[in-house]
Amino acid sequence: MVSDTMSQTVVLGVIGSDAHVVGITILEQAFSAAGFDVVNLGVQTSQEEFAEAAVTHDAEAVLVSSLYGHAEQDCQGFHGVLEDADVDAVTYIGGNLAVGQDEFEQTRRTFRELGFDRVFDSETDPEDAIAALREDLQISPTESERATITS
Amino acid sequence: MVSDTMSQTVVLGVIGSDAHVVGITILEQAFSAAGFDVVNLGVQTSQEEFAEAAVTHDAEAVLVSSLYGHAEQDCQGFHGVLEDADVDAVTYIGGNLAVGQDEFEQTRRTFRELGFDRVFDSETDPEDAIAALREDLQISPTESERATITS
Amino acid sequence: MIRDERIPSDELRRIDEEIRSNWPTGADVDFEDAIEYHESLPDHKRFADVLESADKPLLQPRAGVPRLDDQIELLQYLLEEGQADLLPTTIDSYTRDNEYEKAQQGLDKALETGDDTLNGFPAVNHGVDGCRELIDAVDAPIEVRHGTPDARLLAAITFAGGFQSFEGGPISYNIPYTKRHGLEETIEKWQFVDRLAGAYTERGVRINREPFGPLTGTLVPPSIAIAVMLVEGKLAATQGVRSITLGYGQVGNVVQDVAALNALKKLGNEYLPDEVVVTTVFHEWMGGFPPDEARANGVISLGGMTAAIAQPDKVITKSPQEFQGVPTKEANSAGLRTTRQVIDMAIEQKIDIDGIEEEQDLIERETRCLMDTIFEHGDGDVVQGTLKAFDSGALDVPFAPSDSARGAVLPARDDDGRVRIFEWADLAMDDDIKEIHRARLSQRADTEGRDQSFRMVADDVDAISDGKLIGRPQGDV
Amino acid sequence: MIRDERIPSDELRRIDEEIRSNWPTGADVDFEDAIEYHESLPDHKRFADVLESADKPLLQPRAGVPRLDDQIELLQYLLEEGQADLLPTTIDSYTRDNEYEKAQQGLDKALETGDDTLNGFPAVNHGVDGCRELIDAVDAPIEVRHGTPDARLLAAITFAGGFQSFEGGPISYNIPYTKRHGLEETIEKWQFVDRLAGAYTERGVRINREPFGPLTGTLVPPSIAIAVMLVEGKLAATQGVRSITLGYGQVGNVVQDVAALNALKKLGNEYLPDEVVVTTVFHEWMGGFPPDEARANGVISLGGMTAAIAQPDKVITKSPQEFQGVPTKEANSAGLRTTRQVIDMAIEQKIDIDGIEEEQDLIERETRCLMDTIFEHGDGDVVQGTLKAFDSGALDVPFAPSDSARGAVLPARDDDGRVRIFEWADLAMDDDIKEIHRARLSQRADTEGRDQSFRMVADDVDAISDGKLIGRPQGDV
Repeated sequence: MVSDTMSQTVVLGVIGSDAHVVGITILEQAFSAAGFDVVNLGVQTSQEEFAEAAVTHDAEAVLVSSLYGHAEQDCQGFHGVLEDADVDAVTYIGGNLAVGQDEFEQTRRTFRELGFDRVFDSETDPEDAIAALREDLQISPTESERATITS
Repeated sequence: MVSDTMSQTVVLGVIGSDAHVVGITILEQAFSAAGFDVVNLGVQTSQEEFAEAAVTHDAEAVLVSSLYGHAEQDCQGFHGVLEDADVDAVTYIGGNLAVGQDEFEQTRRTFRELGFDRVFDSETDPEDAIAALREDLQISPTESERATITS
Repeated sequence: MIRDERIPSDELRRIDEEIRSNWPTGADVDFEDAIEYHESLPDHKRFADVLESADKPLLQPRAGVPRLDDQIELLQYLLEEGQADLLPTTIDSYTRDNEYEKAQQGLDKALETGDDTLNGFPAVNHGVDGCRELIDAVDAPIEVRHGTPDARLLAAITFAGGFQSFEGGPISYNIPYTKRHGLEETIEKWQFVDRLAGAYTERGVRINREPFGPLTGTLVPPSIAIAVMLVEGKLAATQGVRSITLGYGQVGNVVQDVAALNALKKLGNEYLPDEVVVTTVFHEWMGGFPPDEARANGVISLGGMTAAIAQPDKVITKSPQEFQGVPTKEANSAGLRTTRQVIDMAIEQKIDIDGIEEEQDLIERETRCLMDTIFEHGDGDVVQGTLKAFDSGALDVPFAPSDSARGAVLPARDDDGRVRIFEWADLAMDDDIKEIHRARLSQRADTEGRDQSFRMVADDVDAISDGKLIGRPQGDV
Repeated sequence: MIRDERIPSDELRRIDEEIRSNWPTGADVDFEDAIEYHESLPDHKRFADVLESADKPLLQPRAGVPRLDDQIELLQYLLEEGQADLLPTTIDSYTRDNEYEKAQQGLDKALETGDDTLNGFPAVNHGVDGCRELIDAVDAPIEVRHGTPDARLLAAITFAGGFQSFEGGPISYNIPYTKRHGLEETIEKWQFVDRLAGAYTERGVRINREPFGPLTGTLVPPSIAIAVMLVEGKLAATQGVRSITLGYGQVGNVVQDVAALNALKKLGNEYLPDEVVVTTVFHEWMGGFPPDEARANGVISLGGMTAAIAQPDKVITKSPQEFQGVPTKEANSAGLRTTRQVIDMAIEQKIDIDGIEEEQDLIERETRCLMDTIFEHGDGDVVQGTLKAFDSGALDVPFAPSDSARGAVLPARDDDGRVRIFEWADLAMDDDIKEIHRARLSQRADTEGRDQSFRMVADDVDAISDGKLIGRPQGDV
């Protein structure tokens, strides 16, 4: 599954006390298949655990998932924690980020202000997140990936 | 199916422009099985057709069915028509006698005032109508009927 | 003497002119202009093509309101929110009785007050232009559904108005709907309707015709329904119809329903001429519904499950508000989506149930008995055969209000819930088949510890609305 | 080292006293008094007896609110309006985390404001008397449903409070529910729960125990679910439980679901000791529901249809509002009645579907592989075997949030919609079985013109909520 491009490491986890595991399981598979080295911290991951893993694995990206509607509280101060640990990674968040049916643009603004580089809703395909990360890390897709995407 | 008691004739039909046939088909079967001679006029029967059949067959009872909610209009003047034709039969009406969910007691009163001897709702078992008619005509059930009823 | 023969062109023209003079809007019908209009329609509004090329069952609800703009809005809603594949326009009762004056009064009042003073869309009164406005506004094929014994003017106007599918037939829109229309009369009138559809067909505009399969909607034994479908299909084919959708109404036993739909398809292709494209339509339960939307959803879903297994070309859906009469558009859409979900979840599964072939074989043998008696009664002519077979009782429909059918046959469910015949009266059926039915009903009687009697019939009629399939004795028997 | 051995009486007493001191209401538990209370209950409130003597599937919803009077009213409503046969009392999340102080705050606030500040009934806080008030007030058997890794105090109080059925188990209430509770820890704690149920059982009060079959509720391959059920059933039996209801969650393929329920029943009777009465429970679809009540009714009905064919002893129903979380009592009742209607219409029909035996055979062979590996890992001891097999990945549950399971196995549907294993990781399975799965998934890949990949998994997870069974590629691939 690992592609022959230079491997970049992404740290993946569900923040707070959220136990929704399906999304990150699929993300793990998708990012692995796309050639990334994936460190999956699983559900109920604390801000500190994210930071620690990012340092240990020298991660290029930290991908945070949240599906139970309390993402905003769970992410307060998260970028401070990352900074304190000298983590200099791209940060994404995705999932059901707000309880109720707020406009997503409002939600996006909120999480951008918290410091995330990109914000995705729960309908996002893993491919979109991968394409975005490739752009942000300036990686071009491999031959085989291109073939898959256009087939 | 005919019992060995003296046969009594009942005239049966759906009044007005109502085309609901299932109820009277089952009533026809039930009254025949109970030993009555049944003249089934079918659906969309006019007041005059009821009177004419009652005279022709010298009926002991006229059973009127209505299921489409317009029974009250359809039965206005019905007992006058029967009287004019010299019909002296017991008259019953049954079915969905009013549109909407009026109290059935109110409906019963309305149709009693129109001249019907008994008024039944759509949940009535044929057996109940048969038992009522036996009482009104002072017929006792046959041996075999009793056996069926108590089995 | 009326026979199963194609109406000659000059006779077609004569009747056409005569019936079009019955109401002012008839004058606006122009055949050449109509052909041109149909040719202008996009592919996805061509009913026969859409239906015949579908790769899974298409869903169609029932719906009709008096005002044109309301009807447009209703159909657009059912298309968008209900995700219907095919749409209906149900015609009002006055039009069904050819009372166009009363329909006009109802329509005028509806336009004035905004109330739905009619129980359907008075297409004759809306005329050719009104119909075309509807066809233009709604982005799916639309069928005319009604229940009209004499539907000649309705057909002339709706065909010219751009509708490409028309429900009904001389038996199926007579026997279950009306007491006094003679069968000979309705056959003659439907020969015209079919002949007119055939005239369009000849010009490349294939009008789809759909005999009404459920008949009285009350425990109709499959072979009786299928025999009527075959007769009406044959009559339509004789007049030049080339797209025929044979119908069948769910009885609720999955094996029997799948077997019946299989038999309908097979016998349809066998009995109808090769040049006819035969499709099938399955009606979700047409009998009494539970007075409870939750339970009604269960009934609807069992229909969806059956459709997923039998895969008819089309399914006519019911709504959870069936019990209370005409549903809201929301409930109508809900019925569509519930059916869709069940079908889409089940249709890719291989679900081969034991016993379907045997049941299908039985239904086919029964149907052949009925078709044979029709051919014999008519000395080979289907029209005469049908008239005489109904007259003798050799052909019959249970619970038929019409004076044209004896209505003496009585059905009851067997111990498995399949509809059998309890009272044969004079129905033409081989003795060994009667014996099979008798044995099945006797098995049920044993299970229930009671004699076979009309009580079973009465109990079965109410069973589904009471929450069961089979009308078992309740409490102490 | 923890093993599958019965907790000695003195140890039982020691733990019992210890855990009862964790919260004030623990002091009110008196075993002899509890036995007397259970003996006073009428026959129709004895859970095990009612369940085991039923002649068709009994229906049970999910329901729990914080206040006692509200819970009584809710259960009475579900009994009367929903016609439930068995009732639940679902426990709140704080109690599941043993946070009785927080549960008390929530309950106090609920009593003060009338709002439902907890997502369930805090039975520990209500104490023995509160539970008995509920049992007395509601005229049907009631089960405790929760999701608590350490349910010892909850069991002590609810058993003494008159509940005679208790859901959960050391694996099924750990792996899908929590990240960090060790499996060894939860096994030890559930041994106490089972031992306590066994103590009641010895005295003639049979407490029914129900391992939670659906596990993560997300495309769990039947054999994995069944193996977990057999382990938990065996552990409970060792502690003296004699009424065990093994669970299974619908995957949506009728053949596979019926086969799985058959296999569950058969293997349950085979693997569990003779003195245990084994019953089965079928959970309507536990994965994502369509965000549309009409479509949700279709999903629920397919569950009802499956239950009518497989005839489990009990069905846990879903509501049409599943998508949005906790349903209103009306929607909860509607789910019960929709299920009831489908079951009652279909259950008397003989519906034997081809291929069920082959699928059942495959499921049994897979389950035996997993059971064999457990016995081997533990040198014959089920507890050690389970711990070591999960540790090695020889036993695994897909989408498990727990650190105690690898969660490395990934399922995907085959071309018929049956759940197969796409990624085996280290799951102990014979090669010929793996080959069967591979071939089935390859067939699907061919149909869809794409490679087998995690995309299938992702598409399948969302498929039913999107209106289909199988997550086929949409539009241009």
